[in-house]
Amino acid sequence: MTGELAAPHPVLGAVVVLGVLLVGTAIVTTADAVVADRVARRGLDLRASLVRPWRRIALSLVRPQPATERPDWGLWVLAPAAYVGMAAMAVSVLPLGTDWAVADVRTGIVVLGSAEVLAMVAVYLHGWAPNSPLSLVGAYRFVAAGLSFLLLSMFVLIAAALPAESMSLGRIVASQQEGAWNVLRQPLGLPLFLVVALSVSLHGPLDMADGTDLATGTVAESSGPARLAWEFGRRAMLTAYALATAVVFLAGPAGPVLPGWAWLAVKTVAVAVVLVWCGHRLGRIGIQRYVRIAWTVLLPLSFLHLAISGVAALA
Amino acid sequence: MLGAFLAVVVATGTTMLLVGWLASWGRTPDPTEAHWSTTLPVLGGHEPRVHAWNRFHARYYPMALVLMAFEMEMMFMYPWAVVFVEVGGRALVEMGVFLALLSLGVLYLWREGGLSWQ
Amino acid sequence: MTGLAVDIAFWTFAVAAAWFGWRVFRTDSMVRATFCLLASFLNVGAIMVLLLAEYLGVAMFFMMSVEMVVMAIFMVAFMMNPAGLNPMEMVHQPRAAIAVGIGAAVGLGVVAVVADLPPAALLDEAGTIRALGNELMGASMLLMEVVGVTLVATMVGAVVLSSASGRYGSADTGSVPPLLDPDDPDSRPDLVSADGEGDAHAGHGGHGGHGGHG
Amino acid sequence: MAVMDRLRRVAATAPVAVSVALGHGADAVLADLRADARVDVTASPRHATVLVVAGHVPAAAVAALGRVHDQVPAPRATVVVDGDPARLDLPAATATTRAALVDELVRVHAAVVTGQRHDSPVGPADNPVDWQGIGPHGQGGEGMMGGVPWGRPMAMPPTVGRDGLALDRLALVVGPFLAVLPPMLEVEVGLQGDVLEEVELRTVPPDPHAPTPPPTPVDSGLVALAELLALVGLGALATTAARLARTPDRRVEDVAALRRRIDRPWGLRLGTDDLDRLDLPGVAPDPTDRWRDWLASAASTAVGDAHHAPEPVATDEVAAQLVGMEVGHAVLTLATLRPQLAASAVAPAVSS
Repeated sequence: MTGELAAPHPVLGAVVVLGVLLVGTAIVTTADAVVADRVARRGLDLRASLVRPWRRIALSLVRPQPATERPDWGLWVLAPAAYVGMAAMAVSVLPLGTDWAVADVRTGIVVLGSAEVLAMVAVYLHGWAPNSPLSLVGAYRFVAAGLSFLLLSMFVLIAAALPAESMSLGRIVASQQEGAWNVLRQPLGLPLFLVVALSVSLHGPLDMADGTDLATGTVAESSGPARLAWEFGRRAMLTAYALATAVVFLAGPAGPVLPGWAWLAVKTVAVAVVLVWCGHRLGRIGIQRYVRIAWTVLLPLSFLHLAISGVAALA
Repeated sequence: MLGAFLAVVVATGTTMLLVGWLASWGRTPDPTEAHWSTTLPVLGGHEPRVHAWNRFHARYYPMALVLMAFEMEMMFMYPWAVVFVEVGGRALVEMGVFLALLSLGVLYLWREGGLSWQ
Repeated sequence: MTGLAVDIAFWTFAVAAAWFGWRVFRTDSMVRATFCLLASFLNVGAIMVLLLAEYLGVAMFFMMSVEMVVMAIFMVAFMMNPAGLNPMEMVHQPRAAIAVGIGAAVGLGVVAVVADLPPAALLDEAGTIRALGNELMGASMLLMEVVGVTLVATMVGAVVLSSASGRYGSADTGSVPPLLDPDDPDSRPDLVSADGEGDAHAGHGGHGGHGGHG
Repeated sequence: MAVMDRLRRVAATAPVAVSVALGHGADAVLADLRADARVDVTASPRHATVLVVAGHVPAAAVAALGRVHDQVPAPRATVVVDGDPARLDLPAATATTRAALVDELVRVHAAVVTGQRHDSPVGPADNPVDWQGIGPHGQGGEGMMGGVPWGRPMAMPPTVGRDGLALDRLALVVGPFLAVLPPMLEVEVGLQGDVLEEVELRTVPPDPHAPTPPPTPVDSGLVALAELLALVGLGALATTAARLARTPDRRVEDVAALRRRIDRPWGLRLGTDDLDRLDLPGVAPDPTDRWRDWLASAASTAVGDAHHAPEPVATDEVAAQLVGMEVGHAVLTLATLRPQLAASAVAPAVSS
């Protein structure tokens, strides 16, 4: 296997990306509701757990978006659009089957990194736009976290590129099929990348922008479809990063018997469920502690990770 | 290669348009047309005295500045990763030296208390 | 993509880059200005991808996004009226600026037209990325390490200049704000130091009793 | 339009999104709402459909209540628990009892969503500050900082001379109905960035002739724990704590089980271990110890020991300790002082 991927027509590709995000969001939402009810020990009424989120979505759709005193409407609409757009960008460069991706970009991991940074821009704008103090604090808090986890994700993805000798995500999968899965030969990478996934998708315990301690921060002034768009973005981003985790560390579509896309889906859902479960059991960490740990513990760990991965790649 | 980027642009653009349409659904373009008392920002009952859009003094600015320099150097690492196996042990040592230099900067930031809120 | 499609894409990105660049100076909001500049850079990055400098283009997306976020933080921290709620003029000395801008555009355009550029695209099947990596690991190795040292100096300088805390106590210990009116010793404003103490009084010798708080 | 009608019918069956405005002595209602799966307690009134007013709301807080009421997006409705809507200047509100509350909420929510009910805003329709068209650019004044655009001045630094060295301080009063703060607490802050540079805490005392509330039928410590869990994003565990708080004959094993689930470095402590230690009389300095005390108290009342009412704290002493904290830290710190602050709202402590 060479890691060269076939690509569908761009329009079909866009439909596929949207489909992945919508299905992923549906699964994450359902998993979130089920895990929440399990953690709350609310009895085992699975049907209620499954139905409740869809009713909440219907409620969002019939509610209005009120104006604030003097918002920046343009940016307020752009922010969720850009945030979901960056999730779409990330999905478009990831392999979605054994030998195809929507876009087989040779600089895949850099595009993935760009999507992450532009998502940070979107979150900042979402907190800035409503002209509301709590939203603004949420936005700045997220930027502090974003500037810290950025380096971690760069190191982790660069380490994954070492054995693949390429920045293409297709090659990264191929190199894992030729050698061992990255989760085994780069053991520190997976936890580091999960930190990034939780942070960028604004999920607990690392949801710095939309924390309930700021009355939900950047989303505190949103209601109705606008809020639905933002919540869709968070779950779409979680989907995209669960997918990226499955591709980079769990060899994506590789596996026996089942077709590639099915293996990828199984691995992605498993990662997503772990992330959602973390959100319901781990308390939100304070931002100063987050920044301190990211720079003094996780960053040295990612240096170590790079060294281990480098030695492993040469061995 | 350009075809792949076209696919990225089409997928991203379509998604942004659709979500932008959803997010703009039912907005009141002119806030002065809305009932004024419904437009006050969420503060739990009090009117704000000033606009939230003020000079926001982010407390982590030394970290932001150091990150900028750090990230600029990180851009060298992507091409390095591609040729790493080809070049071999020399690449590992050279990047080790490079990263050791960078860590000096971060170490200094930490030592001066630049990671805590200013 | 064929030649015509590439041409259309190029002109779209070029016009968008210029338009967003113009918007930077026409909006009152610092945040809008910053991210218009980012949009302009993203379009330039897309043009670089069209020129088959794939890594450089994508790296432009990455770097400029980070840099514009940091720039937005500092713009909002330093500018009075960061959202442009009070209308204002974004440019200073507009006439001189227009003259310099036209001059620079013409100069760069002349260079682009008269320079002896290679007549055909240099296509590298393995991609420019590998070539870039080999360059960094080969002839430009020393250069890269020197850049590393320079950037460490940058980091240290940034921390020294900006950090309000430090190993030896608060950075503004003993500092005195300047007089608002050089001839009037009573015009010294109260300085609010970084740790929240407004204890310097007009005409006083500064923060004598600093550090008494926990 | 058939699609919208269909959506509305589905939306009417969704959990009721409520924003809770808490007066004095409303812990029981809050625990009821948190524990019930038919209700979502929102952190922001913008996410709510129905506003619930619970407990004794003093006359001094009625105007603030009106503003929160208007922040619930229209169409909206209000339900007042064991109180008089007319006294709260919310004439359209529904009055109900604690026992009938959730059923009433479900009914009112369905009426709002299907368009049968809409309580009008109670605040002014127009900006009381006249600014439009005044000044050279119509921003209500002159100069870069002089206007009152949209009726509000620009943030100004705390100094007289604006020389660019002193940064603006965002002066805010938050509360008394902000869901992230303990009830009936107003916090006046001067924010620089996200750090509190100036803090003043005020509780809104009950009206002088207010009826003495009956002893609360729920464990206030566990209600405080539920709120703290919700604040660190553990909403599901918060429902467990709230359910336990309103169980009249709770077993000590259930309290211990809850403690096992949250008292671990990666549980609730991930959020509270890093908070600043406090130096207040009668309060555990360690933030984690404060919520452990609630669990210990719940365990001891479960085996029949007498409940010890929390000692009030002096709000100015608490305020002094909050100076220099980041906003999120300050909110969590106040949440760990919830029982003490509730006590001092009724009987203020004298600063030592």
